[in-house]
Amino acid sequence: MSDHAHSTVGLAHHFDDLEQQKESGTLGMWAFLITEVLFFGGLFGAYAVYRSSYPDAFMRASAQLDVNLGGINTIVLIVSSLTMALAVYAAQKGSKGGIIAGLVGTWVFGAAFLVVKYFEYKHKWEHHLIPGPNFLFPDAHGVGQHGTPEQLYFALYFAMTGMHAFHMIIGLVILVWMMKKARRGDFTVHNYALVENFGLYWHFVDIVWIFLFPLLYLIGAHSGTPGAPH
Amino acid sequence: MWKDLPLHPEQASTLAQPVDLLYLFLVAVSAFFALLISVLIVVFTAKYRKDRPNATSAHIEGSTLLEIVWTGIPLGLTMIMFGWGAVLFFQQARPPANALEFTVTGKQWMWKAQHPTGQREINDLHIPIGVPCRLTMTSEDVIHSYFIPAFRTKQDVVPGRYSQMWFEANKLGTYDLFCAEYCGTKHSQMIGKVTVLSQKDYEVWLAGGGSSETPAQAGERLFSALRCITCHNNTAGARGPDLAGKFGTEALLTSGAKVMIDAEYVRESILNPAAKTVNGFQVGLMPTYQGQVKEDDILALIAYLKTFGAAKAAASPATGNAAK
Amino acid sequence: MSSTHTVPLKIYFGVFIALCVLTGVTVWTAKHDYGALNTPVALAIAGLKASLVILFFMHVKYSSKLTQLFAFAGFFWLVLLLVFTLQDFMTRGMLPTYVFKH
Amino acid sequence: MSSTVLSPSAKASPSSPEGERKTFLNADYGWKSWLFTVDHKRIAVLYLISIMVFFLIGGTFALLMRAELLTAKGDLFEAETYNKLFTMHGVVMIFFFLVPSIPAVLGNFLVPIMVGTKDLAFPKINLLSWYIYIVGGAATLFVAITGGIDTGWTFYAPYSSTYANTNVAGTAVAVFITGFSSILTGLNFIVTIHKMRAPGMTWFRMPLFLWAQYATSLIMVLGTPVLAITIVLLGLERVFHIGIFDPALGGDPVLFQHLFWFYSHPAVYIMILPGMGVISEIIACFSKKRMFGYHFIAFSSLAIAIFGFVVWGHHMFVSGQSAYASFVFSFLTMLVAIPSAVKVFNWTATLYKGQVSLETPMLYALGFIGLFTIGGLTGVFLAVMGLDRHVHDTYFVVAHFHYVMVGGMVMAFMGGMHFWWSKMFGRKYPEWIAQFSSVVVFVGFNFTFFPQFLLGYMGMPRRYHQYNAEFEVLNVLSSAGASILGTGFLMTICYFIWSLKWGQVAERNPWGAKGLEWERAPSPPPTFNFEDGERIVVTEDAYAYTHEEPHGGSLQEARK
Repeated sequence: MSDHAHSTVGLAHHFDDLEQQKESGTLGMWAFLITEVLFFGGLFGAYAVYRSSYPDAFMRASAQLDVNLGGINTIVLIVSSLTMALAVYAAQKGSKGGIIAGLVGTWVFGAAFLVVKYFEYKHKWEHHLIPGPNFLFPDAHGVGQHGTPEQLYFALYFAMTGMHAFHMIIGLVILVWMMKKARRGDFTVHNYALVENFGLYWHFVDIVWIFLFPLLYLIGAHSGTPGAPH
Repeated sequence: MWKDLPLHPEQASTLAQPVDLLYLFLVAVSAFFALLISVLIVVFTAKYRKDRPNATSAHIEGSTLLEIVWTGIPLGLTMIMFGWGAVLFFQQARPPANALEFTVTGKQWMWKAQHPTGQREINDLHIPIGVPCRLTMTSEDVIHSYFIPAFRTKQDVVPGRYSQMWFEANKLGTYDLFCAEYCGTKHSQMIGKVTVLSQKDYEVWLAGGGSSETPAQAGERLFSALRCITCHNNTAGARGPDLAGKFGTEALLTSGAKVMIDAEYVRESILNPAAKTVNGFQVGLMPTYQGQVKEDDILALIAYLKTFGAAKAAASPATGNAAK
Repeated sequence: MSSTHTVPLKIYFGVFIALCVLTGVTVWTAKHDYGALNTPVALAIAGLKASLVILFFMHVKYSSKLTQLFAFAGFFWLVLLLVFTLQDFMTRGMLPTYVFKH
Repeated sequence: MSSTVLSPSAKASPSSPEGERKTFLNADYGWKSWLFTVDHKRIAVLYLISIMVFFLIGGTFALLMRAELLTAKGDLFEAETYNKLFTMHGVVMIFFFLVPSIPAVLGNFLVPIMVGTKDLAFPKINLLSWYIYIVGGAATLFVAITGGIDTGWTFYAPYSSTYANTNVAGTAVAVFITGFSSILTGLNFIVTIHKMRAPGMTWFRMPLFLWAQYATSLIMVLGTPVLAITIVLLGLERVFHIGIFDPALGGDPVLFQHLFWFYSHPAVYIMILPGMGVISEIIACFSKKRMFGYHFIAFSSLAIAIFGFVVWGHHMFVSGQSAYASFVFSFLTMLVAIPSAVKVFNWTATLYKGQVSLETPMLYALGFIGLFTIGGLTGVFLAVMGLDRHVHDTYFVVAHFHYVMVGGMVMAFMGGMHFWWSKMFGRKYPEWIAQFSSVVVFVGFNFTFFPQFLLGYMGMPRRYHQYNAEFEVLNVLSSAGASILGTGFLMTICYFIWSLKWGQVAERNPWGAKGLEWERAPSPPPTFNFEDGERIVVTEDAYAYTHEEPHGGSLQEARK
């Protein structure tokens, strides 16, 4: 035991070695990500069906979104993905400071994304674009209408972005925990699977947004219909 | 007791016998394989029992030839079943062109039906023998399913859209009508009877049915009463497209897509006018009639629009392709 | 397999720049109307971006065949879900089941 | 199995002075040692107890339904009560018994032992999955006690989303939660089978039970999340009325059916595939013979798992789905029937020139083959479009899926429990009474469900609280059969419990079976499954009951 101590720190009893443990963890993470793909997949399926049923209504509804805010948020999320990748890089190199810097950067940009999202949601709230009894979508006369197909767009908008934001909030919580572990020096060159697997999760959340952005924000952008009221 | 136990419901439509024939084919195939497997199990179990003298197990890895055989034969049989079933399904799905048009509306927990000549009945349907009948169906609340075992057909009745079924009865009598899709507390009481009458008796029945107007006439009345006609007319600068002779044709939308003007589209346009607006007209100008018209009214309007087209086409044969 | 493959920093930054550029491209293309191609173009760009993230940020390019298979399987099943659901909605009325005319 | 490791008798076994061997059962005492255990075998026992509770609850609902259906009139319960009974029966049996039964009990117990390792890859996640199951189960019981739900287990919108007055939201939460238990179990098995196999345990040396568990796990991981999000959407629709499935707001109720069946059809294979794995083990053991066509059975499991995902539309032929989509789904359904047929033929062929004995597990296994054959063939009836238009939503469907679920899956579960009972608890069940009760179950089952095929073709719709008088004779038969079936199950539960204390102490390998769990693990196994410090090395194919004759070369090839 003593001469293998360096390679068995953090090894669970039922694994033969750290390599098997790490590979198992990575594979488990990927299997989990598959479930995430299909979890969002149901929403994408509903989106595809209603988008094909109501293309015009979806265009009009989509034009209520602010492409600039969505674009900024896309960049913000890409930056956070980069910092996350750098944290994994630092972990591979055994740089404790690098890990912490990467995680903090990821947290800050992740939080920034949610702040922007908050303002977007607030705007929808003020303009009666929350699906439900108070939903009103302006018709040709500017009169708010209930129960239009545009409401379906917003139902999906909130379900998809809400589910995405929920994943980000969970990610931010885990990031805080990981920062503590990193400060304690829990991650070593041999044992950083947690950083790597969380990185997979974070990048996945980024990928979801990469698809949400064009589907939700951009489909109405060319139509020339008035954009989001400011 | 067993003599009284029928194994299939009466065959009372033209498609009942073909369905039973297909059923018997599948029963025969299934019985053959179930018996084959059972017999093999019994024989092997008896012949190769462990306590037989000098019992040993042979080392057998398998047999690719056998695998091919018992993959190929079931595959061939299921393909026959699939093809046969598909052909039958399309026959069940595609009504003859000369069918009588009934409309059916399901609601918790009753079936409302209307005859082409306007007579209405609840939980009953009287139809003439030997005439194809087409049912255009929708629901006012949840999903129901119109099921007539003696005709070997059923179709879900879905709120928000039209589904369709047809049959041609070929035996006089009264047959069960069930709701087959679970629809709430009194699902099992959403039942009724379909009565097949001779054509003469059907005429008599219709005469006693007390109808004041046909669906098309009702639709014409509604077309004015709901003020559809104030926008949908053929005057220059009309705010909505002229609807005469349009049913069954294609329309160009503001989005550039084309849509077939059929029952579904008319229905959607009444309830969600902004969803698919015809090119050249303002999106969102027409108010929604959601909540102001009942399913029966919409069906009547559709019936009217069909005749509206046909009347115009008959009047001016030069543009006769407007109505199909 | 080697459990650790360190991706050079310049690849990370290169991918990052590519992702930013592609974000700009997708916004720019969205301002123009390509008719029926609007959605395919937007999805193609998004797919390209996602592939970059998967291959480099998520190290799939350097991972075992098994991981690559898993990564592929998730998206493949998503496609199954979408294709087989949409085949219904896209073909409603293709056979004259629900068309109410004559 | 021959191996490089010493046999247990030659090894200093870690027995206490009194001679009581340490097993996973007596390794530790007290409720904490059970509720906080991460030992896969203890978790399997926890699962066994909890799923049996749900089986009894679901079974009680079923018997109450059959009591109501004894007469044509709806005279025993109110219609709404009856509707709640069949809904709760479906929800409890499917989500809390059938889906977890074999994977979470037998799979949890056997997968690590069969691959030759100490535990599943993620022991804590395994325990978490049980807790999630319990929370979901508690939520379901809470719903049942506080008024129940009457939508049918399929939760079809818009009835469930808008019209039902019962506790749809609570049930949705319960099912949503339970789904994660299933996902975590599947994930654990996949990683364990990929990464934890002992040296020498190649893919094609794995027992077919593992292949079946692997295929099942794929479905759990790929399908369950779609059910989860569908239920989230249903809950949102129900609570906030946002229009996703409400036609009045532009939504489409048929979309719900697509999303629902994307999970729930493959879920049928979650329920039956592990049973097929169990049957393979039993047939090989009680024929004392290598499985006929091992590779074909193994790959047919994968084929079922994969093809099973693209056939869901056969539940929707009359739903308003496009005829074209129905055509495609019907065709693909025919293809998924083939691997099941291949399995049945291979099992039967395995008996040929073997040494067949008819202990209780084998009786259940042979019963399974017969009943599953009927269940599978009648499934083809439903996949044939022109015929489904008549039999859809009738008792024909009810009979069909009970032949697969009870005649298949429950028979396999019973067979598996009898087969591995002595391994799990170190005691034997009483053989004669077990054989008798297996016959009772078989007879009771057929009396219950065969008449329902006839009822279905006659046109009796399912979920009917009262029905036409001409259906009464067959319904009486069915209800009588249900009471026989229930008696058989109760007998089984009684003697199993009895045997825990008074059963004959079991030796390591009472059946003379092949496989790591029989040859290398004591009964019951110690906490880390094999004797101290023993590292399993596998040198043989599965089911090495017979030895290769000289002319064959496949074993050498397998050893490469």
